[in-house]
Amino acid sequence: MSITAGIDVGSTYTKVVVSRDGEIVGQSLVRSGYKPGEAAEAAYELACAGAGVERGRVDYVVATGYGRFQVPFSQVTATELTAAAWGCRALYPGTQTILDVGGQSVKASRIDEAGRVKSFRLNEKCAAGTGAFLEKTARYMGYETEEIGPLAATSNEAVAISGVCTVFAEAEVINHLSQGIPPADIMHGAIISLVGKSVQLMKRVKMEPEYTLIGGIMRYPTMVKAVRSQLKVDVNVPEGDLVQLVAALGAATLAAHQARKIAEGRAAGGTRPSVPLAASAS
Amino acid sequence: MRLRATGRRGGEMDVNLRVLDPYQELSLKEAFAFCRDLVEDPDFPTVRRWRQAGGKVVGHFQVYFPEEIVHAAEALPFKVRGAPVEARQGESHFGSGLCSILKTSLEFILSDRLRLDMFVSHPICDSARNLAAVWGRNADYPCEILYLPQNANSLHASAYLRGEYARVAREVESVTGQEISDDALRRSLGVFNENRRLLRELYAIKRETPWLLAVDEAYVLVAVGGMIPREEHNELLSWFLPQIRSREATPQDRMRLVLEGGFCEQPPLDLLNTIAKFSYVVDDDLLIGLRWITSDVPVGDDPLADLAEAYLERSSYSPVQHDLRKPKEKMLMERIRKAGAGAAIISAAKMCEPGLDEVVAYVKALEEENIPYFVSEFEERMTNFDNMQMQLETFIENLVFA
Amino acid sequence: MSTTEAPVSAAGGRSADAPGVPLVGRGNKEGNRLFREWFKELTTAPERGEKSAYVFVMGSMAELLRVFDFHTIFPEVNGLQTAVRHVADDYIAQAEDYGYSTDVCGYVKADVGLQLRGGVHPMGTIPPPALSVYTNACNTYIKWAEIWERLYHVPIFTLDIPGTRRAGGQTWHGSVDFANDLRYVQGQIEELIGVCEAVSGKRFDIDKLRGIMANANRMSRAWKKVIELNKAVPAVYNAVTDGTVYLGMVNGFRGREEGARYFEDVVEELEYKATKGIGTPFEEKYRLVFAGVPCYPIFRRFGEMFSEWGGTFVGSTYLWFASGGSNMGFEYDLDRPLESLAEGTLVTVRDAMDSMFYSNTVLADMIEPFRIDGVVYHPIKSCRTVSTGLADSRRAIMEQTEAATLFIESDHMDKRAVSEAQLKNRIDAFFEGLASRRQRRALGPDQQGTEG
Amino acid sequence: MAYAAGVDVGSTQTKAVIIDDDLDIVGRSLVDTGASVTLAAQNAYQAAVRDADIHEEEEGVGFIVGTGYGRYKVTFGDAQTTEISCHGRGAVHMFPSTRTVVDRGGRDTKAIRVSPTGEILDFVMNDKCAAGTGRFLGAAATALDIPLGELGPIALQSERPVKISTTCTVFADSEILAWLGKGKKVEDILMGVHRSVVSRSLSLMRRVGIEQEVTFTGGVANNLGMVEVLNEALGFGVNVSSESHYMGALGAALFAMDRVIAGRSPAGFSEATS
Repeated sequence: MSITAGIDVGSTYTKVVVSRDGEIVGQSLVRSGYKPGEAAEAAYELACAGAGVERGRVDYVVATGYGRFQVPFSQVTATELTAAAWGCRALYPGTQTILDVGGQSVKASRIDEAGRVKSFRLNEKCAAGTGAFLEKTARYMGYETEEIGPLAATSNEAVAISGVCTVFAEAEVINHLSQGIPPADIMHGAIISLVGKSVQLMKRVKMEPEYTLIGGIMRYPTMVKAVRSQLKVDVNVPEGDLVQLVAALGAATLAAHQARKIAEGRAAGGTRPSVPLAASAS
Repeated sequence: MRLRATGRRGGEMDVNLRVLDPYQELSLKEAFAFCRDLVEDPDFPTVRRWRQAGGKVVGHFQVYFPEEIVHAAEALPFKVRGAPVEARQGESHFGSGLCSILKTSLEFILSDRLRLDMFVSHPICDSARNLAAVWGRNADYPCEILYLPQNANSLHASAYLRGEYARVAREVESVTGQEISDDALRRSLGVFNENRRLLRELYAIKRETPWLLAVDEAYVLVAVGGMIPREEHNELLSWFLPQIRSREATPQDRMRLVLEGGFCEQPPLDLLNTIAKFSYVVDDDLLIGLRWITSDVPVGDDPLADLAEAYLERSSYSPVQHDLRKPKEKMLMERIRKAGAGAAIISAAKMCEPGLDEVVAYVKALEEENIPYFVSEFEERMTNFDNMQMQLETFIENLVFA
Repeated sequence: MSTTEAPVSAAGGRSADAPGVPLVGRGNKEGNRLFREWFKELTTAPERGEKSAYVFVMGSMAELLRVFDFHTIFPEVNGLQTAVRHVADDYIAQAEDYGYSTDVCGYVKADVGLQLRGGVHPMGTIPPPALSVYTNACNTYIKWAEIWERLYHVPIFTLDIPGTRRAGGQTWHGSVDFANDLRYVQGQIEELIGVCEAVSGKRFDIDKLRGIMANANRMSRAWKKVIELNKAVPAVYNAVTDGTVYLGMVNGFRGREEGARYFEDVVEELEYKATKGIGTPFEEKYRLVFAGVPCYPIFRRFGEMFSEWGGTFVGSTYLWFASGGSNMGFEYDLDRPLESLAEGTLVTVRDAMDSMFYSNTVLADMIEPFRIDGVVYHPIKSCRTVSTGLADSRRAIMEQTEAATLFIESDHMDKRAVSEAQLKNRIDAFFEGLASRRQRRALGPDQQGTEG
Repeated sequence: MAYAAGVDVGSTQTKAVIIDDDLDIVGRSLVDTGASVTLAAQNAYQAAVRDADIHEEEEGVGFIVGTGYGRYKVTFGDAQTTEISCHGRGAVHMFPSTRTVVDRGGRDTKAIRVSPTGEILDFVMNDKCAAGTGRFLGAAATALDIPLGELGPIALQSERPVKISTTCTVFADSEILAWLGKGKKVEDILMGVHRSVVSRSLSLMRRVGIEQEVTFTGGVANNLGMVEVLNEALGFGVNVSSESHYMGALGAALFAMDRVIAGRSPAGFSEATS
């Protein structure tokens, strides 16, 4: 039996998954705030408590996400891309291409048969290509972030939104509203614009099916529908909250893999492979 | 100051002139920092010192230039390779969609940072060929294009190139007022052969004992050669090499990489440094022009012909030299094999058409040979390396965890 | 001026061959017809067992390739046709999916897209190459041909043409440097003949070459004249819009009797218009010269944005370099065909390069004789060969001459780099400036507008 | 007295200016553009006419020129002129030695190079991205809850400015909050914001070529902090007019006055705009 944990320290939320032999037995989600180390600590406590596991019983911890280096109790770190690959593979073993749409970044990556990240592209410089585009569009029309999904779901026909720049989109939105176009159709149009950009990123990594979509923005059914229709194939989307926990799950799965390697003596010396090497380099 | 009328450094120059400050008392670490400061100094103090002493300077743009010809005229060949500076004026002389090295190179003359006596470029790419004309319209000294043969497979290429070198030699003579004799050329070939030998040793260290020499360290040692007299570069390398070899460092279990894409615009040193933190770069094409000729140039009766022949027959490769015998992807595979590398980073300068074209072929070949790689873009002026670090980390993790 | 008012060709001219065809507008009509026929020929070439050579507009070597009965295929022309017909995006997207960066030339990507879909093109089906011959006049030609070598494993031949070494530094007979360049070019042409023989399985026939060269001479002579005829006021054709039709013919029909004849007819038409004072269909208020490559994705609109203001393009550097320098009117010496082919290739391709890299000199020379009011620079994202030097060349022109200048950027292939609204805004401001210049001049020195 | 009007319909605000034939500004107004562009243009024009307080016995406004992105929506106007020509004209009118104009509005930044005769030589603007525009400052004001007008003075108190790394306006607030979270001082963050905005406009200006004198126009020119940071970055002082917000409308009014005056002379101006 092995108990492992994955800590995903994101820029907004810190997520933890505790897993026992591949089963998720505990999970948590807390705001990262300005002290990611503390958030990781709190989230870890929470998840362990939820799993009914004492911290000392956890065999191996992998930290990932933007604050991965600030998790003192992790054995190894992995980038969110690596973690996402492990997480998607755990959920959908046939995954070859991953699209991760978050509020401040969008990542597309392709993984090979062995589960290794072969190539990836990310957009984090321009809000028009990230979830922030949807949040701002909603805001221009007087809606909250939570309302994006339900609002877009009522649309029958999307109106074209250019999606060049989030700030420029404001004029477009106002223009559409003044012409009496329903907010739902504008929201829908913004989603299609964002999906168009995301699919471009996927093409740049030479996407291959199966496709797995993750990230908070994928909670909106319209988003998933738009991706399906642009790719013209079905896509995997983790159910419910899991869509946000994939990286943490991946880190926990990777932790199990590392623990197994140690047990088999393949990775003698509790090896901390690449990143610690970096830390010691001078 | 001891002066003499004529001689190796011509005119009124001090034979003992050293453009480098004394570095022999420095620790190895300090000496590397000293070289890095020189390479990153946008005011080119070594070139200025040479000029102040009365020397002539011939600037030449990337990639390859037969520096021996300038050296034989007792002038300083200076490699123009852009700089990580803001092109305050250079920007308005070019439109958009162009690489950075064009603009920052032109910035030298627009900002009066550096005075040359002559500028030569080879039309390696469509932007660089235009640079020669742009430079000519903005400088008050001769600006020349050197047409290196792009049909390296023609039986007439070497005779043509010999003629072209003779033409450049005449231009250099008229700018420097110094006749270029065959004897002087042969002497220069000797100095450069020595330089090439030392650079090969430097790269051998990287290949055989990469823990002794990081990619950014090797880079500054090569780059400094483009801005000081070759005799001094030879002295410098001879001072460094034994010390590097006897450095105390333990080999670590790191990925051995080939870094490809630095044939023209140069990545910022901090980018190289980021790569060095995570891996061993065992070979690369950084400043390949200074290492273009891969073995000694024979010193015979017709030194210009020898030099021309070496350009075609004893040379490396780059996306901007066309030679049917050297398909670029095949050459890259050979570089990877010879260096015993297990992976490659394919990087192209932003907006660099030939570099970007080649990426497609490189990727295809790497896939076929099942060599792990990743592709990225860089710019000499970039300051944020997070993306590169994330790419590297992901890349390496995925090889290590599997 | 409406074209229907113009008579049919005058008696004694070529009207006997084409009865009832109105003289004015004949060149465009005939050009379009021949152009379509040419693509038909290419489409059906493989059925007849005929081979094709992929070549480029700067140094196509059509004269030599025709000796071996190769069809000449111009991927640049194929590319611009996809843009004009609004399907370029599809081809470009396919190449980008294949791995080519957004920053790579749109022509290259349109061609990669074309090759990946087996030659399917809006004008027909483009056969694959049996070989490719290209010069270094554009370095991207070389990178492009390397792609075909990888795709088709066919022979590719770089005909290396040393260009001008510095502004005004052209060398001619009597210079050792010219002799060195010429020897190199001639040596390569001899090597190329060997390659052509091997690929085509046909022997080189010097008399056939002479015949083709004679046609090329006629065309060059007429083409040079066409360019000069636009000194007429009003201009007898628009160098950007009509000019593109002519360019298709210059390249596609080089060395052919139809091509020679076509341009002799065009000269007849334009001379007639010049004599009668017939201009383009639009009022001519400002005479402009164009530097760069036209904006094909919105080609018609692009032209209108100028003609709506009364701007007529009377000249264009595009007509020079994209005709491979045949604007020089170089005529081969049929008594020594190979030597002359080498010399002609060297000096015309060199001239094509000069009209890109040293465009300020050639443009400045046009201002007076062509009565130019303004120079329009249109660098494009795709083509660094043409575009890189334009901003600086413009600075030089502004110092050298009085002409007004306009600098607008877009692309000749990639719609993503074309912002019609931005272009219009900038073009409008340019004409507003030209108008107020006129006003100031009309008011004379005492009343320099309201600014005092 | 004869009068002429210029109406500058911008993306966020619409400005109108009335000038007399001494070329002095006698009326001005500024309204939010909002959803109906034509209505905004009308409102702005009428407000400016009221502000000018033109007497009934006078000639009235002889010619109206519309400019700005919504110039074709100035349906009551007599002619349209691009904002490029108008900003150039306005700036040269105010500061005759102007060679470079930098205009920073709510959503766009323009750099214009003009000849000594006021002719437009070059023009660039941000057409794909709002980075470096007034919006960036707006985002900072919202994130820090400080009125827009106070940003400049606060920024000028900075001793150790932070470096803002994001260029996207939308990501600015999260970066600002992150700096606050790291305990950075408000003035240091604001200085970072100002520098980031200036560095974006410098790169636009460099593309047209920076020649002295430089005239800074647009609403953002009222921000003293911005002016100071720009001066520092350029190494010399820029011209700022108290009418900087109205420069486009002023230019349009000057073009309109050309027509009024030309209408009086037999020579006419048929060439000008057709």
